Amino acid sequence: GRRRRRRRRRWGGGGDTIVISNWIEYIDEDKALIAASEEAIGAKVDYKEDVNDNNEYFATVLQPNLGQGRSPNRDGFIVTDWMAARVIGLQWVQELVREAAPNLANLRAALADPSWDPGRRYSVPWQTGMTGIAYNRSVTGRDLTSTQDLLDPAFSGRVTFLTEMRDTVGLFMLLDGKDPTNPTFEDAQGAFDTIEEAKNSGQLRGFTGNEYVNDLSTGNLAACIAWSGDVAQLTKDDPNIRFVIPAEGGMLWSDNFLIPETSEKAELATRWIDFFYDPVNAAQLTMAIQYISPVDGVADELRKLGPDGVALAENPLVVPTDESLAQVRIFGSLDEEEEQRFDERFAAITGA
Amino acid sequence: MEREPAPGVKRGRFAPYGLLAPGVLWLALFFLVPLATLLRMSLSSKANRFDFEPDFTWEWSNYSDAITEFGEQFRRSFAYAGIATVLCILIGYPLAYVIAFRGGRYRNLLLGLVVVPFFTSYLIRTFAWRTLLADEGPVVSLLQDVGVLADGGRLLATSWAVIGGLTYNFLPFMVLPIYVALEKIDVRLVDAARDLYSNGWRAFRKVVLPLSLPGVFAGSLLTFIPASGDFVNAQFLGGPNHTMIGNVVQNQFLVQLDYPTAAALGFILMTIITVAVLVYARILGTEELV
Amino acid sequence: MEREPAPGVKRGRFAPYGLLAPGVLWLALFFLVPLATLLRMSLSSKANRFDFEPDFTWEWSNYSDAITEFGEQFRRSFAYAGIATVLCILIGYPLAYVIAFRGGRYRNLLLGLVVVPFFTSYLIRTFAWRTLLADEGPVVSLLQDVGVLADGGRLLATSWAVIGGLTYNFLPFMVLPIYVALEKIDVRLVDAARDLYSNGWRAFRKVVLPLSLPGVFAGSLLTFIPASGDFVNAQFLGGPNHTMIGNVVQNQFLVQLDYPTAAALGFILMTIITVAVLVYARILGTEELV
Amino acid sequence: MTKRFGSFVAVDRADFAIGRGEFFAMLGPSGCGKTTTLRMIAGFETPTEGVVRLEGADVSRVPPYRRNVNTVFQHYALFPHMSVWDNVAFGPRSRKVPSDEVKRRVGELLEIVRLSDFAKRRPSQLSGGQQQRVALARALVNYPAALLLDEPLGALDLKLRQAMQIELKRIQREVGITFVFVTHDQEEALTMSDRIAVMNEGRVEQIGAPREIYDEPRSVFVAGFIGSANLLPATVTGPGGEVEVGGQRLPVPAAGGDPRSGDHAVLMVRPERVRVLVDAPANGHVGVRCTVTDLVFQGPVVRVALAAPDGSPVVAHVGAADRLPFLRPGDQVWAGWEPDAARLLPARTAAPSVPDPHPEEVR
Amino acid sequence: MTKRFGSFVAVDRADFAIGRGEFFAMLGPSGCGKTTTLRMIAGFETPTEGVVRLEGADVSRVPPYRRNVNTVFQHYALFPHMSVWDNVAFGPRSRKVPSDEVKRRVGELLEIVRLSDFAKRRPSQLSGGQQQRVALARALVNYPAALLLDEPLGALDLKLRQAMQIELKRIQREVGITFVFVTHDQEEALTMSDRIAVMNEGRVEQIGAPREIYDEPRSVFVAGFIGSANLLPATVTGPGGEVEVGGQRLPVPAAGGDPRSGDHAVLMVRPERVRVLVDAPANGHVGVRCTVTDLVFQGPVVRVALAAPDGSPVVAHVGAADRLPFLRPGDQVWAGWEPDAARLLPARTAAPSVPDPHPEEVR
Ligand SMILES: Nc1ncnc2c1ncn2[C@@H]1O[C@H](COP(=O)(O)OP(=O)(O)OP(=O)(O)O)[C@@H](O)[C@H]1O
Ligand SMILES: Nc1ncnc2c1ncn2[C@@H]1O[C@H](COP(=O)(O)OP(=O)(O)OP(=O)(O)O)[C@@H](O)[C@H]1O
Ligand SMILES: [Mg+2]
Ligand SMILES: [Mg+2]
Repeated sequence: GRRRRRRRRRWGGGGDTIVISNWIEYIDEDKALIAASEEAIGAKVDYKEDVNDNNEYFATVLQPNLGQGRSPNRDGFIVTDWMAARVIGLQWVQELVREAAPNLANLRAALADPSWDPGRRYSVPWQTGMTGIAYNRSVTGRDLTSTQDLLDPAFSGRVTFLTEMRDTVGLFMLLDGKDPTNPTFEDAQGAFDTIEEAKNSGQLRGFTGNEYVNDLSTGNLAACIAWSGDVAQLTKDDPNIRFVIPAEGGMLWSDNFLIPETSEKAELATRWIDFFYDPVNAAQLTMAIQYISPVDGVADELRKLGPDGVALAENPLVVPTDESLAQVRIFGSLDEEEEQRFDERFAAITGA
Repeated sequence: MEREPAPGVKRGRFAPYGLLAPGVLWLALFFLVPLATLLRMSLSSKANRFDFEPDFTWEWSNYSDAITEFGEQFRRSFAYAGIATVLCILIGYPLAYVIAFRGGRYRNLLLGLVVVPFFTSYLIRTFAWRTLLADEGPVVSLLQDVGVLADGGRLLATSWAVIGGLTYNFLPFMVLPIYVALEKIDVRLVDAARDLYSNGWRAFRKVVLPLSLPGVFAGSLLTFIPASGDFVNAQFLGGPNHTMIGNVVQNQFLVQLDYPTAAALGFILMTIITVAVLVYARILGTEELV
Repeated sequence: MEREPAPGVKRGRFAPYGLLAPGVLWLALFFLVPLATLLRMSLSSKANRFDFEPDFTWEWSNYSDAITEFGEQFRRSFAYAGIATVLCILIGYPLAYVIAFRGGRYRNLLLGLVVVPFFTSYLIRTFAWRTLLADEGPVVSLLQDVGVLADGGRLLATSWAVIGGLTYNFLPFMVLPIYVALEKIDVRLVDAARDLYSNGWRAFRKVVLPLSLPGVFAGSLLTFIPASGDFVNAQFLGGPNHTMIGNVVQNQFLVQLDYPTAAALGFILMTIITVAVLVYARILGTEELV
Repeated sequence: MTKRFGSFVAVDRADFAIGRGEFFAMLGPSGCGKTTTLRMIAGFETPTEGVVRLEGADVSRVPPYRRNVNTVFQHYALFPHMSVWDNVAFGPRSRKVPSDEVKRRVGELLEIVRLSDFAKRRPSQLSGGQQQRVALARALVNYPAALLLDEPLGALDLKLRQAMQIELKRIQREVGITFVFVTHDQEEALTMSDRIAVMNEGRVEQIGAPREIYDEPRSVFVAGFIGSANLLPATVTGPGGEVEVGGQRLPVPAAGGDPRSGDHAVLMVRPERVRVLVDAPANGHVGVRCTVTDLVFQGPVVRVALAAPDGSPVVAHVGAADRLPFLRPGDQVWAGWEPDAARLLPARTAAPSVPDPHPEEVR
Repeated sequence: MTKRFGSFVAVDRADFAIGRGEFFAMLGPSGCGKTTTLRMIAGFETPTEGVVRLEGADVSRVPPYRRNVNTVFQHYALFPHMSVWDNVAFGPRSRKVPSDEVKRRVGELLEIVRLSDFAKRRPSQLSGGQQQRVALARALVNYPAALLLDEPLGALDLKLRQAMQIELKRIQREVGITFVFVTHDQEEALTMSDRIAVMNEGRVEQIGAPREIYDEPRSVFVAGFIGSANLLPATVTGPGGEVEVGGQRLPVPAAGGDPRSGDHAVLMVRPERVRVLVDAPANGHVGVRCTVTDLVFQGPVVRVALAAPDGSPVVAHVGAADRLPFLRPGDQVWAGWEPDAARLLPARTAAPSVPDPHPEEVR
């Protein structure tokens, strides 16, 4: 969840209402898009910004309710792909009502068929982003190109990785020449060992959420694993802050919209997400939050939105070039046991 | 409690002067510097989301915006923390009282029983409560059986769950200071009150209670302060309609990275609590307090 | 502190019996039920990762596994919490002392100055410390200037940052109970000690300190318990080599969803702290304590 | 009734009745159980054995606040968080006395104990004697049926003590309160009380009117404890009341019991009945030959210390008006007294003037 | 030196010197400032004005622990968390006395105060008198150069008090300690002390040897406060020391000052110098006609209360050995005394026996 400006809460009353959970600051500031979507689907939308963290959302909203067959009082929620994979596996969600959603065809082909939801029966991406390396040029004194550069002893103690296991492990699997799109625990051993060694040698300062941006911009950090959306903003103010997709490859993640199994308004909910797959609306959303849109044709619509739109359309961190898209991988789905082994090994390294 | 120096004693002429040094150091290091940093931050404005060295521009709107935007969470925080503090007093005072005055040689043991559950971590305690309050859990069944709760009623994801969790989690912070205060009371004073026609209740109200007020006050601070800033209980026991200001702060800091707003929230919190504490001190009787 | 009943007083014959009810209720509701739930959970085994209602199978391996796997975090937690508690005593006792004995009519104000910074929320405080300890921050520069810290040295992501954060965050939990205890001490006893050739320091050590031990003990509990279970400070101020058992618990609960292990961790924590507290009580002098 | 603290027997089968409106004093050495006895009467201690009856009813288990009895505590037990005024008003307010009546009574009592000007102070701002007076006022203000006073005037100077004694007597006369009084001031006990109980090591040794206790002590302990007494070891020589003291045969009226010839006994003579004579006692007086050892001026009297031939000390108090021969230590004189000034008491093993706690009492 | 608490003057220009090895008593009504004076000497209070000198050096700002002076506090101030033994051993241990010496001394002192069997108890398990004795032992065990005692024997019974007085005297003789003693027991003050200071409302009224204070009081207050005194309003009629009392002219030795004819004055006669005579006084005695109002038995003496013709009370203490005529209230008698038994004192406005704090002292 990622970007903010002031917002005003408005309360609608009466009629059909659907309840949607999303990450904070993941919509335009004054929620004009929500209002527009309400008009489009002919129902009220109770838009809750109550997702802070996948695990936390799972532990506080999904598991206590869906785990016991009870409604979480949501008609749709948005979580990151691995969590989406988990809830699909747990059969806590229901299929989208594709017939009601013609725009979903605009989904970028690369995202259309993840291993954990073949054919996107249950999920569609809300936004996506890339994981790569960010560095502060004025600290490193050189450009970085590879994940290997994070292990440069010159940056000892001034490097952070992400607490998001799939991002950090995925990058190092790529560095290790392994394929994270079909991960096995054996394949990941090398990556885990490298990460562990970085931690033990003091190379690594810590594992972070997105608070790395602060340290990166103040110079406390030389380099880190980072998300493209964050760095897009930083770069604008300080050209020394740079983001690269490592030569060995980066990761692509997506946040996905899902409908809980208990919802009785699956069709309305599907139509709601469909609204954002209209490239015009998708471009509006991109303008507002500057993440990578999963919708084809957004770049064209952006260019129609004046100089700011043009600038965004030219920004490879917002509208990635084909070759950078070719460099990123989606972390494949893990079965329950594999996931546990990954999580445990990673937790052992992060010290938790 | 006012304890006038004994005839003509100048308190603490005997205090080794060296003892002042930590105090001054503390004031500077722990009080002024962080507070100043925070104040400055709260009046700065960010150029954009990732502007981590916001300019100090006397941005008072940080405050007004925070209040209008999060007024509800503020109200909820203080309501929850206030009720939890009252409940802690209601449960903790009798507990401390029984232990201090009737514990005899089991006092250590009893005090232990109160404190031991809190040796498990905060999160685990909160989770244990979640099990306890679960829809199929013992408490809900009990309340449904006695008819307090409607049949489909639940406790989890209600205000009561949050308040209950806060009460449970902060109880030792209430019990221990009250115990320390009660333990020092000269029982002969209670004898004297009873001799003067006061039944147990009046003797308690007129003698024991006033003399134990410093403990109640300290305990209230130790309970109210962390409770009003707490985010764990609201997150795990409450629903999205029961978030407290701690959750907002957490979000501003960790997710939004909006430090000026977070700092402003902190200052507003501080101001309100300070006022609340002053009012509370006056209710308990300032003069009696120290 | 032992306070024997005055000649022949049976303590608390005057306690209204009704006061016992909350105690019993408390024991049942807050002590036994959650503890039993937790114990059961800690001895259960999960069929698979998403088995949220594990079977109770006397799974003792949960304990042995937890100990072998997280021994380091346990050690670290207790070391950090222990050092922070000692620091809190070293800083907090003089503070409480100065306020109680030299505060005069400014006692309320001074006490306020100690407590007010803690009215901002826990997270904000921790973040304020992060700013304070940043590599380019005032503390690091100062320490580098005086040569305590090497030029490239830093504080953030070291043990010291975590310990410092814990100390800062839990200081009022130490100051307030000690203050409550000190405030009740009869200064005439100090006069007596000074009359008997004790200089300020000896009078303090032999009279004030022993009489204030219940406050120190209560404060130590209130500091050590939450500090040893804390995860916020380690997460934001420490590095990956400074995680504490609270972080492990959080991870087990939120990420691994391994409730049995988390419960076992809680029980181990509880056992170790109980032992530690008993040892501590013995060091302070059990008999003297209550 | 009996009271034990653990295995320590603080009060041992004390058994007495106190009449309504009586002024009853308890005397006894330090630690003999006076305070404990009072506390049992007041209801702060439950007797280990025996019962306490108030106006016929067994109140052993009645809580203090339902006994119409007030106490002035040895340690005052003033409420530190209340002003002097509030301390005194505590009792009446507990009983829901109307507030102007409370005001009147408290004002009156503060007047009596001369603390009207100190009404607003806290107890800790008062001197010791002032605190004691507050304790007194706090008990008296309730006009209770019985008032238990544990050394209520001990911290007051003589004049104020006398004034307070007079006030207490007056209040007793007017209100008819029963007073039970612990004091170390024998003059106080002798002047004020209707009856005196002399306690020793938890036991009541003698109860009686002051004159009776003073003139006709029933034991060496009582004789030695109340007032001063010359206690001369004596051997009974004849059944008619003749004893041998220091080699001399003296007639003596026998005290209770029937001493048999050859019994060891103690002859008691009060110092103020002893005259110091240069010549052998005549006209009905009897006496023993002594050596002067010391002379001490004591205000109204001069205390002459003498030694009998067997070494026992004999003390004579000689009034300033009695023309005393000029004496120096070493002078040989006679200590004489009228025969009815002496009393014969049963001998006891323990020295009465040393109330040493017996080791077997403490474990 | 002067001490004020806020605007309240507790001690007002007290100025005296105490000689080395002296036994110095302070007497005065409750709240007159005795404790405050002692506390200034001990160093717990800094005088608001003036200085305290110990052996010549100004110690006003020297902390108590560096003054070789010990105090027995009026409220004992025993350490509640220590046993009796540890309480007593506190001083020697502070001074790093070797531990077997500590053991010896503490044992000895506990023996002296008769608490050897109570060594392991906590102060709260002792009776009032036992606590006081612990306080005494705790101070004495240090053999200080000066010992300040604030009513150290007030909670003890007469016998034990006398025994303690003897011990104190013995210790003083042996160790040469200077004793400064506050007491309400006049007999104690008169018997034990080398000099006495009589205080009133923060001021020292008279300092002198006991006999001097008793026989030659310099003011009505002192006369009335020490011992009992008959104070008869008198008018000076002649320069040679003749006064008119109750319509009668009596010769009298003038006390200090030079009373002029017509001055109002007070004639003081000690009750024990007053004889109750059925006939007019003869052979050198003088006296006034009185009416008997009351007779009280007081142990060694009978107290005869009389009223002079002008209504002033006259009290006579008649020894048991003095053959007293059988008297009943209402009888007309003579109160007679030898001329040198009376003293003429300057009249004062304030009634001396009522130490009422003046309202203007308290604000
Ligand atoms: N802390 C104080 N604040 C105000 N007044 C005080 C304080 N301490 C003592 N006083 C007043 O000072 C006066 C002298 O007190 P002090 O204790 O010296 O009397 P004292 O002669 O020892 O009396 P007592 O014989 O009753 O013990 C008293 O009137 C008392 O009320
Ligand atoms: N709580 C207690 N525990 C053990 N012994 C006690 C306790 N209270 C009193 N005693 C003992 O009981 C005995 C009687 O005590 P009490 O207080 O009745 O004496 P007292 O006659 O009032 O003496 P004093 O004249 O010294 O005040 C004493 O020897 C005392 O040490
Ligand atoms: Mg007693
Ligand atoms: Mg005094």
